[in-house]
This record gives sequence, structure tokens and C-alpha cells, in this order.
Amino acid sequence: MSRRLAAGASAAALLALVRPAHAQTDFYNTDAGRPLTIEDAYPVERRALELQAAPLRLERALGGTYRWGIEPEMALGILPRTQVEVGLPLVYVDRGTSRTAGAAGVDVSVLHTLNVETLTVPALALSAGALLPAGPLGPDHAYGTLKAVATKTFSNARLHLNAQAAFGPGLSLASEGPVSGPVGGNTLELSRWLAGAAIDRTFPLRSLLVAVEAFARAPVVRGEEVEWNAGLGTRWQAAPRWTLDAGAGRHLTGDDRGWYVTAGAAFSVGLPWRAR
Amino acid sequence: MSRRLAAGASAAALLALVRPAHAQTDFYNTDAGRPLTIEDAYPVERRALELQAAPLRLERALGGTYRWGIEPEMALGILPRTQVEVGLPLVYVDRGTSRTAGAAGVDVSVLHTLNVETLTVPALALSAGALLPAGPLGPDHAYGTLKAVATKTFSNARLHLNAQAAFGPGLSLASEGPVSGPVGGNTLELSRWLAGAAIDRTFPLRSLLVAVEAFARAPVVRGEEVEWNAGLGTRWQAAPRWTLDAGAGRHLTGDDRGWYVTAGAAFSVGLPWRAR
Amino acid sequence: MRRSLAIAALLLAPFLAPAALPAQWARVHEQFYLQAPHNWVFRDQYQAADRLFNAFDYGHAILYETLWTRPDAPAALLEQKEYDFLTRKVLVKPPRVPLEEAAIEPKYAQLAPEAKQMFEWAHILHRQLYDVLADERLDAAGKDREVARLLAYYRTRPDLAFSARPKSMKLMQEQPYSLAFRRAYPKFNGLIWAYHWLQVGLYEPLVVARSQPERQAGVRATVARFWQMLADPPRSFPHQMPMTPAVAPAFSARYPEAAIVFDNLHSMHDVISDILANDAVPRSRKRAEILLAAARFRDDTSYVMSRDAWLAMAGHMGIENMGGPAVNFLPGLPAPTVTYGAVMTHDDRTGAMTGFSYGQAVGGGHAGHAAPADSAAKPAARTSAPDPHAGHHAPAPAPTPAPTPAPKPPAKAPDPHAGHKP
Amino acid sequence: MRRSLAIAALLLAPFLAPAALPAQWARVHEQFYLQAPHNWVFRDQYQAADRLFNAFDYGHAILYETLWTRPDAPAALLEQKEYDFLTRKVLVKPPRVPLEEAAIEPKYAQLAPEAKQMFEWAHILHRQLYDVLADERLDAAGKDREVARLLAYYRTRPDLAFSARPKSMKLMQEQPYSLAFRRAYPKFNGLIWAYHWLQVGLYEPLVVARSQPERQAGVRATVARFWQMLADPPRSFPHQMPMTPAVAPAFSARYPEAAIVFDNLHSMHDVISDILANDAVPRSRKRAEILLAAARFRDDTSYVMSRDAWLAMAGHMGIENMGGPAVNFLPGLPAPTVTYGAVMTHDDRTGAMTGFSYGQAVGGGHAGHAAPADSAAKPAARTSAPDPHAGHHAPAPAPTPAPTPAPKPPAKAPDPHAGHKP
Repeated sequence: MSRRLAAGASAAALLALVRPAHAQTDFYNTDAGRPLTIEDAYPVERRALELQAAPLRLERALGGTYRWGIEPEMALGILPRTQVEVGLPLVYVDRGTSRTAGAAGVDVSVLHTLNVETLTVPALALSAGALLPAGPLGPDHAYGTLKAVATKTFSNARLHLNAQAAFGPGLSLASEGPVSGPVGGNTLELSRWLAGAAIDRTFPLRSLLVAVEAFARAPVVRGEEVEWNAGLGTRWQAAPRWTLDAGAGRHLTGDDRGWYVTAGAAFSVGLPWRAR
Repeated sequence: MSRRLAAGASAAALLALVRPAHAQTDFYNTDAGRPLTIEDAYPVERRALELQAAPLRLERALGGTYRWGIEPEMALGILPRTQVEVGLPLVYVDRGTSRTAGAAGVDVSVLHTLNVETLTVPALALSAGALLPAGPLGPDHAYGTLKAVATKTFSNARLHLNAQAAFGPGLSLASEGPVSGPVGGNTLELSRWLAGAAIDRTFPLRSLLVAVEAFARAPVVRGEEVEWNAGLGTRWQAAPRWTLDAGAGRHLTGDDRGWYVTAGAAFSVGLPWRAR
Repeated sequence: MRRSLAIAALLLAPFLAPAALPAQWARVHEQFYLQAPHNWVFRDQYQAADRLFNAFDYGHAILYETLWTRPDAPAALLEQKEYDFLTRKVLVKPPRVPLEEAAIEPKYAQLAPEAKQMFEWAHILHRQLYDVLADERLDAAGKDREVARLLAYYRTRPDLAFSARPKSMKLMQEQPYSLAFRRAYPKFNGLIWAYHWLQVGLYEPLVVARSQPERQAGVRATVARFWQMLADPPRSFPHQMPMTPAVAPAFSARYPEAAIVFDNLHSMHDVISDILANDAVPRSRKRAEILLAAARFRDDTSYVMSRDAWLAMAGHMGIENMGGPAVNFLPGLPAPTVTYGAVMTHDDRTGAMTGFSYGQAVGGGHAGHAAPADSAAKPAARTSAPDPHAGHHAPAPAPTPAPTPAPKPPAKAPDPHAGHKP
Repeated sequence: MRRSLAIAALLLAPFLAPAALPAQWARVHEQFYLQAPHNWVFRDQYQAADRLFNAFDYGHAILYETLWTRPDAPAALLEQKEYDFLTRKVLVKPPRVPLEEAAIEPKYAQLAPEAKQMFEWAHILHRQLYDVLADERLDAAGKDREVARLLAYYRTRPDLAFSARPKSMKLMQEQPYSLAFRRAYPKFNGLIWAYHWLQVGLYEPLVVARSQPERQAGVRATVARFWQMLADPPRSFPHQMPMTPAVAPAFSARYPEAAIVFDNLHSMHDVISDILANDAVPRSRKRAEILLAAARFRDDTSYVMSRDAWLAMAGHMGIENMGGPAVNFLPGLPAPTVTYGAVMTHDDRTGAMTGFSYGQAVGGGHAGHAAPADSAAKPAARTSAPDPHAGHHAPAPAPTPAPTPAPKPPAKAPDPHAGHKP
């Protein structure tokens, strides 16, 4: 594989599959990528440990390239309204004639919710994350992201706003010029910025949530235009400890209007505790 | 698309996706393709009408070609131990640079079970089917198949044997020589012959069945060797009227060891009846 | 080619019959239940009760499979191991959907597929009748019409349908093989009878209730009664086969044909248990005896009784020996002694009542400890406990709604006042 | 860029607060339940009862949301529409998992997130206590130890935990806003009280049963009793708030701290209903009143009583006004009058009993219609009906196991003999 191709594949995998992973068991607490890119402002509960057991993702991008990903993650509610999270995305890129597989970095993040929603104030959260070099498809350098999230609940729906910016030496990837094509899907980290909104509606007696989103992002790759995306997804509380999610999305702009589908299952337990 | 490529794509879709569709709601009555190629000897119940609601199939063959299929089917228990079935496979072939979509023929079949299993005699069934020309990915001519099925139940498992042969003018396809590559997956109809066995085990309190299979087939395409395949699958009774199934399989021989995954849901109702 | 033949021989080997058994060719076929708007209504509206019936499927099937495949096993296999599994696991967490019995009793199903399908066809009738009687969209006439349709559909399979003529208990209890099961497996036999009690008993609250809330409450009460039978086995189990006209008299009076079919069904369950459990019937004869009994349960001539005789027999067997009636055993709720939502005032230091700030005591009789008009319907404990409401009246007396006396009070209610400072 | 700004403004518009409301900054946080091997045991072992509690979540939440968001709606919205939906749909087909209450009561949750989370934290304690008491792997000491752990964990959130000191009913019933809910919505109020009856009542069979089958049977009976309360509302509902020491005296004696917390929890449920339902509290004051009441329910000083006074008060309020006791109301099964599995012979023409071919009548007293030792425990109808077993004896008398008399027979059982030819 040529060096350029390798770089392209690596970046593509990276862009497609690695997201700040604020996994939450509760079907009502959406999480970036589970199922939508745009998430809500709430962390996992304090003292909860959540495991993303089988988070699958299939994406089709330009040229019939199929990418498969499995993204084990764990999130921990370490402090009131605060979670830390670690993810290890594993990626398999199938370009037909060539295939690549491996880890695509290590993802760590912390999310802190400032307040609980009241009649006058939406819930607000701040998140900071880093993608660290690891694995054959991981980045060469560490990247950082900062993100602000707001959630406002109406009687019949919730509205979520996300705004995010990236920084770090990894942005020098852009100096290599455009990769072989635009990358599809749920690409957050290596956007110069990302902003979007999601609306979800809950069917509380069924413990089911359905959501739609639209967001814009500026890819770091030089020469790319602002890219618009749309997605829809659902989360369902299958059992008290188990949440299932599924989603799909598509690019609305650019030459290649790629799509992706996701499916996942999260399991949660509490931390051990003993009275002092 | 060149004529040869078109023929190849058509044959590939055909081979991959069209099977005699003996759909049965009951999780205990396996059906060709739902989830395995090798099926059991029982038809749907008399007076039952069964609809395959969302039978999906994704297959990867040589060169990174992904094929997606949706195969609506309906089966009717018209007589004691006898069903007729009609299926309309819809196929989307994604060769990366080119994509083809459309119907891949009309599939009709009848299956008759000769007897119910007793301590000394296994259940035996005969099936006759035809694949009729229809749609852009359908065959040019009608093809026929004949099949014999036997099922023997042990205390902890069941064993199913299938043997099948094809006939019809469609076999002249072989005279065009090998298509661009061997076709993957659950390819029954256009084998000169097919023979195999499946073993399944039931978890009756969960209304769950898991099964494995191995079968050999002789592709009609001249010059192909006998091809060995293996698969595994599961069926689950999700509700009295709903059965879900999922399966996966792989070629064990040949240059291209392609794989496939399937997922489906079947719904059943009874025919209207009034006392005379 | 030689390799292919070898493979073929290998694959076919399991299909070769054991030489000792004669070849059997059976052609009985399965049939879908009657399609109707009331399909699965009972499952939808009475989930917990419906799931118990799924669990019962398992109990019946594992019984036959064990009796047939483990003839030399100690009685404890059924009486302890399977019994505990059934009552502590399967009934407690019953399956979500009706089970595939052939997967639980594969060898029994091969032994007598014709008899197995008779049970299945009758179980479908059982289930569909619950659906009709549970469907609040149907009025009484609609229910009668749908029950008649179900019975007509049931009759379309004369090769499977039980006779609608009552059968004498002689067919069940006085055959050469009779009683082997109840003697060797009294707990499991009692469990099966408790199953049959609920399977016919549950029709009764569905039939006698006058409203949807009464039907919902009645079904829960009947199910609770079934669980009560499991508390001290076999003493607490029915001592006789529960007869539908005794356990569910209103249902039996309204749908006698269905009641007779179910009594015949439940009789044949016991007969097959006896044939399988009785060593005096050689294994080579068991299929023939089962098919003979099955034919007698289908025909309208063997061992028949009149309907009047059937009713008399059920009465003489004694409802008290069958687990008791399926309705009207739960006492009424206690009659309140204050108006709805009345506010009593209390001394914060002692908790003692000091008066009413809203509402009042019900019935002037409370004032002087005299029995009110409905005192006979009061919990017994009330009459011997000091009445803390005596002598208190609301500051501004409101109209006093007289509570309807509860029809069936508990014989004895625990007295929460005992041990508390008055 | 102008377009981007316009889009941003559009997106942010819904976040701008209505000018009339003061900004509220709340920071209460959620916490996971105590991780333990007994997690979800109750759900696993008592599915139908557990699901009712999921349905109760919905009832509580939709009540507050409706009271807050539809202040001008007619009473029929809650008393008929929501009541029917709850009792005919939600309770009949309860949700499979505990619900997300914030999704049912989003506006109430915004009004008073601190109070909402107090309820949630106490509901977690409720649920986890069922788990401990339902766990057959724990002996009595193990259960006591785990209950103590749960209470200690509950206390780690002083910002959410209800006081373990009993509160006077004055806090609930004698505030300026009190009684508004029960007056305007008697059916819904009764339903909430029935919920609270079951939520504390269900501990009692779990505590008093001596075996797993008794526990299973007891829980079913208590659940059946709850359904009985729905049959004739509001007459059949509790007329007073069910007090834990009255409804579940054994539980309250063993775990008084938990019982007090639940009484305080259930009191505060009623208080918030009154605050929301009472028009005398202006909308701008409702949050403040709720937070004030919540603080009083958390502290150990406001409106406190001694435990003895609490017990006395619960007794004086009258168990008969609270839906009755949660156990021991179901009569015993009838005492059989034949030996287990006895075979009566019958005249096939009339159905009349002719004798026994196996087993016999129980108790010689049957022979002469004299009352056996346990006649007082017999169904009343038995004594006035001719005894078909009189005078019959088994051909070969077998040892007669004397059945234990059933402790609590039904006051009256329907007589299947009536109308049948003897």
C-alpha cells in the first residue's frame, strides 16, 4: 500500500469511527454516536459504570469502500454530574482489493454537566476529549476537542445543541492535501468545528426514543467545503441494565453522499460500595 | 455496463439471493435461507399464511462486492402437510464503481411432507420449485429444482438432510463460461446439485433454536469445482405471531472465501374461515 | 465418488431405525388456529395468567418425555428434581410465548404423534376461548357466537377432536393401567390437577364478572388461588381431577360442549400418564394403548354418560376435593369506618386521635360502640378492639354516605391495634 | 456568515426563557442504585408484581404533569380520561422496565427537580428492599444486614433522603393547601392510595412467609387484593393514606426506619398533589411551597412524632380505612373429604356415586353425617348438602391420612350439589 493510501485509509478510519464516547445506559440519555452525532447534556449517573458491549458501525464511502467498526467503551460517573470515558475503536476497512484492520487510537474524555434543567434554564454541559496515538489505524499525534452542549425539554420533544472545536498537532494532516476522497459518516474529531441540533421524542411507556439530527462541520482537510449531514436513530431500554440503539445517517453535500448504519448495546453496573 | 458484466452481476445476484422460500413462522420449523441453506421437512401449518416481512441479506464476494437483498415472501398452508410459496427477491449489487438494483425473478415452489416423524421413521418431504424471469436482475429463462428433505429428531438435537438438483434452459448460462468470479453464499438454485446436513439444538423454554450446517454444491458455471460451505444461524419466537432469525456463513473452498449475514422477521395469520 | 458415497452413508446412518421397533407411518397434520379479531386478547389483557399456561405446556410435556425416556429413573426425578424446577423456575418465570412441545418431548412426540396433536388441538381451543371471554369488545351474544364458531372449527378435525359426550370416570380410573401415575408421583399428579383446575377455573371469573375491572380482579384472584395450592404439596393440591362443572359452574352451564371437551381432555392427560407410568404395559404396547384410549376419547360411544349424569358425578366427587371453586372465595374489602378522605387529628405526643378536622366517623353506631347495620360484615377483630373513632364527630357534620357493606368479609383480620397504646 | 448567524439565532430561540419566570439554577445530581447480588431479584422472581410498580411510576408522573400543565382542565381529565387509561391500559399491560419519569413529567421535573429526585431516590430504596426480601439466597440475618446497607446508602444523600423520624399527619393534612387533591379528584386520590397500599403492603408477605412457595403465593394474593380495590372506585379504595405499620406490621416492626421513610415519602406525594391542585397557591409560589415541604420532610425537626406515637396514630386511623391488611385475608383451601387420589365409582346412567374402588372418605364422621372434628373449618354449604360419600367405604381400607384442617376456610362456597340430582 502506498504511503499516501495508508495515510488516507488511516484518516478515513479515524474520522469515521472515533467520537467522544459519552455512553449512557439509560435510553433517555443520548450519547455521541449512540445513535446520533449530536448528544444531550447529561452524563451517566454518579457511581455508574457503563460498558458499551457491541457497538457496531458500518459505513459506505466513496468507491464502495465499506468500513466496519467495533468500539468498546466504558464510562464512569466519578463525581456528581461528571463522567470520564475511555474508548478503543477497532476498525476494519474493506476497499475491495485491500483490507486493513486494527485499533484506531485511544479515546479519552470527560464531560461535566453544569446544571439540571429548570423551567427557565436549559441543561448545559462542557466536554473535553483527546484521541491518543495507538494501533495501526490510530493517529500519529494526540488531538484534542472542546465541546459545549445544551438540552431544552418541551412537553413533547427535546432539543439538543452541540458546538465543538478541535486542536492539536494532528491538524497538520491537512498539509498533506486532500485525501483520496471525502469521508462519510459521523465525523467529529477532526472537524475544525462542528455545530448541529437534534430533536428527539420519547415514548415513555415503551422506554423508546426516536431522534433526528442535522449538523454542519468543516473538515480539517484543506480545500473541503462545509459539509452538511443528517441522521436519525433510536434508543430502547431492553432491560433495566441493557439499552439498545440503532441509527443511520447520510451526507447531504459533496460528491460522495455516503451513508452509515450503527447498532449497539450498553450494559451498566454500579461501583462497589461499603458503609464506613 | 458491458453485456458480460451485466450477465455476471445478474447471475451473481440470482445465485446469491434466490432460494426456495419455505418460510415458517414457528421458530422450530427452519426454512431454506432462514437462517440456513439446509432446511427441515415441515411446511407451514394448514390454513396459515405467513409473510416474510423484512428478510435482509448482506453478502460480500470477490473484489469487495457487497450485495444487499430484501426478499419479501409469502407461504400458504393450502392442504394438509403442503404449502405453496411465492417470493420476489429484490437485489442491490454494489461493485463500488457501479451499482445495480431491481427484482431478481419470481420464485414459486410447493413443498409436501410425506409423513410425521415417529420413533422409527424420519419425516420426509419433497419440494418442487421454479424461478421465473422477471425484473432487471431476473433470469432470461425459467429454472426448475427438485429437492428431498429428511428430518430426524434426537433427544437433544435434530438432524436435517437436503439433496437437490436443478434443471431447465437456464443452465445454458454455463456456456458463456465462468463469470467474473465465484459467487458467495447461500446458492442453491443454480447448482447442478446440492447436498448437505444441518444440526440444530432447541432451547424450548426460550423458544430459541441454534443451528449449524455444512453443504456441498456443484455450481453450474463450467469449470468450477465442487464448493463446500458452512453456516450457523438462530431462530427465535419473539411473539406468537412473530419469528426473528439471523444467520451467517462462509465458503470453505475456492479462491474467494466470501461470507454473508442474514436477518429476518416473519409474521403469520390464519386464513379467514366460516362455518358452513 | 467413493468418498461421496461414504459421506452419504455417514449422513444417513442416524436415520436407520432400531431393528426392534416396527416401522410407523403417521400422517397427522397441524392446523392454524381460527383467525379472528380476538386472537391473543387474553395474552394481551391478562399477561401473567397467560404466561402460566405457557409454563403448563412445559410441565405436561416434560412429564411425558421423562416417563417415556427414563422408565427406570427413581420417582424423585419427577417428584423432586423436575417438580422443583417447574414450581420454582418455570412457573415463577414462565415463558413469554406458547411453547413448541415437540422440542420438549421429542421422543414422546415420536411415540404417539396422533395423541400429541389431539392435545395441541384442544389446547388451541382452550386458548382461543380465553381470548373470546376476555375480549371487552364482545357483548354476551357476541361471545356466545364466537364460542360456537370456535367449537365448529374445533370439530373440523374429527381426527383430533375430543368427543362432546361426557365420558365416565371408568375410562380414566378403572382401566388395567389406571392409577399408576397418582400412586407413584402424588406431587406431580397434584400439580397437573392444579394446572387443570386453573385451566378450567379461569373461565369462571371471565364469565361471571359484570365489568372489565371485575374481570381483571377476578382473574388475579383465581391465579392467586392457584399459587396457594403450591404452598404445601400434595396436601394443598386437588385430591380429585377437577371437573369443569364443579370448578366453573357458570362457564359449564353456558358452554357445556366446551366444558365436556375439557373434562375429556384432562381425563386423557391422566390416562396417558398412567399408561406411561405403568410397568404392566410393556414398552412395545404403549403406543397401541395410547392410540386405543385416544380413539375412545374421540368417539361418541365409548364410556359415555348423559350430561345430567356428568353434572351429578362432578357434584358427587366434591368441589372440596378439587381445589374449591374458582370465584367468590376472596372476602370483600373491609368496610371503612370514616368518610372518604376524612382528616383525623392526633395528639402529636401520643399519636392518639383527638377528633376530625374534615369528614367524620361513619354510622352513628360507632359513638356508643353499638354494632352498625353492617356489623355482621365487619372484620371480627373490629368488634373486640376499642373503636378510636367513638365519641368523635366532625366539627361541621357533612352528609354521611353509607358505605355498601362488603359482601364477603374476611373471617378474621389481624388487629393492628393490638400491642399499640390506644 | 450572516446566514450562519441567522441559523444560530434560530437554533437558540427556544432556549430563551419566558420573561415572566425568574431564572432557576438547580444542580441536584442522579446516583446509581447500590450494586449488589440481589439487584433485580424481585423483578426476576415476581414479574407481574414488579411490573405493576413500573405502571405506578407512570401514574404518579402523569398526575403531577397534568396538574401543573393543565391547571384549568376539567376534573374529568384526571378522574375519567387519565384514570381509565391508567386502570384499563397501563396497569393491565404494565411497562417492562422502570420508567424514565422525566419523560412523562418533563414540565413538573423542570418545576421542582430537587423534589422529583427525592422521590426517585426513595423509589430506588423501595425497589431495592423488594430485591433483598425476595432473595431466597439470603437468610434472615443476611436480609437484615442488606437492609441496613441499603438504608446507609440511602443516607449518603442527605440532600434527597426523607427523614427517618415520623412526621405528624398535620404536615400532610393541615397545611393551608391541604385536601385540595382528595376533594377534587377522589378517584385518582384513591388510586394513589391503593398504589401506596401495595407498595408498602407487598413487603408483608415477603417478610412473614416461611418458605419460597409461601412467599410466591403470598405476593400473588396481595396483588390480587390490590386489583380488588379497583373494582368499585372510589368506594373500594382506601379512605385514608395507608400507613406502613398498619398495612405491613411485621415489616414495620422489623425495619421501622424504612417504614418511616416510606410513610414520609407517601405523605409528601399527597402534599405535592395538594400544592399543585390548590388554586390558592399561585403558580409563581408552587415551586417554593414544594421545596419548603420537601425540606420539612428531610429534616429531623419539623412536625416530628415519636415512633410510639406514629404506631398509635396508624392504629387509630384504622386499618379498615386503609384497604385492610396485606396478608392473611385469603381463606384457606377447602379441606378434602376423600383421601388423595381416591377413586369413586359412579352409576353411569345417573352419575351418582356408588362407592370407592381406591381410597375412601376421610373421617368416620362422614358416615353418619355427624360433623367431623374440623367441621367448623368446612365450607358452610357442606353442612346443608347431603354428603354423597356417606355410607361408602373403600373395598380394602387403606391407612387414612388425616388432612390438616385448612386454617381459614371461605365463609361460603357455592354448592355444586344444588340443582343436581343426588
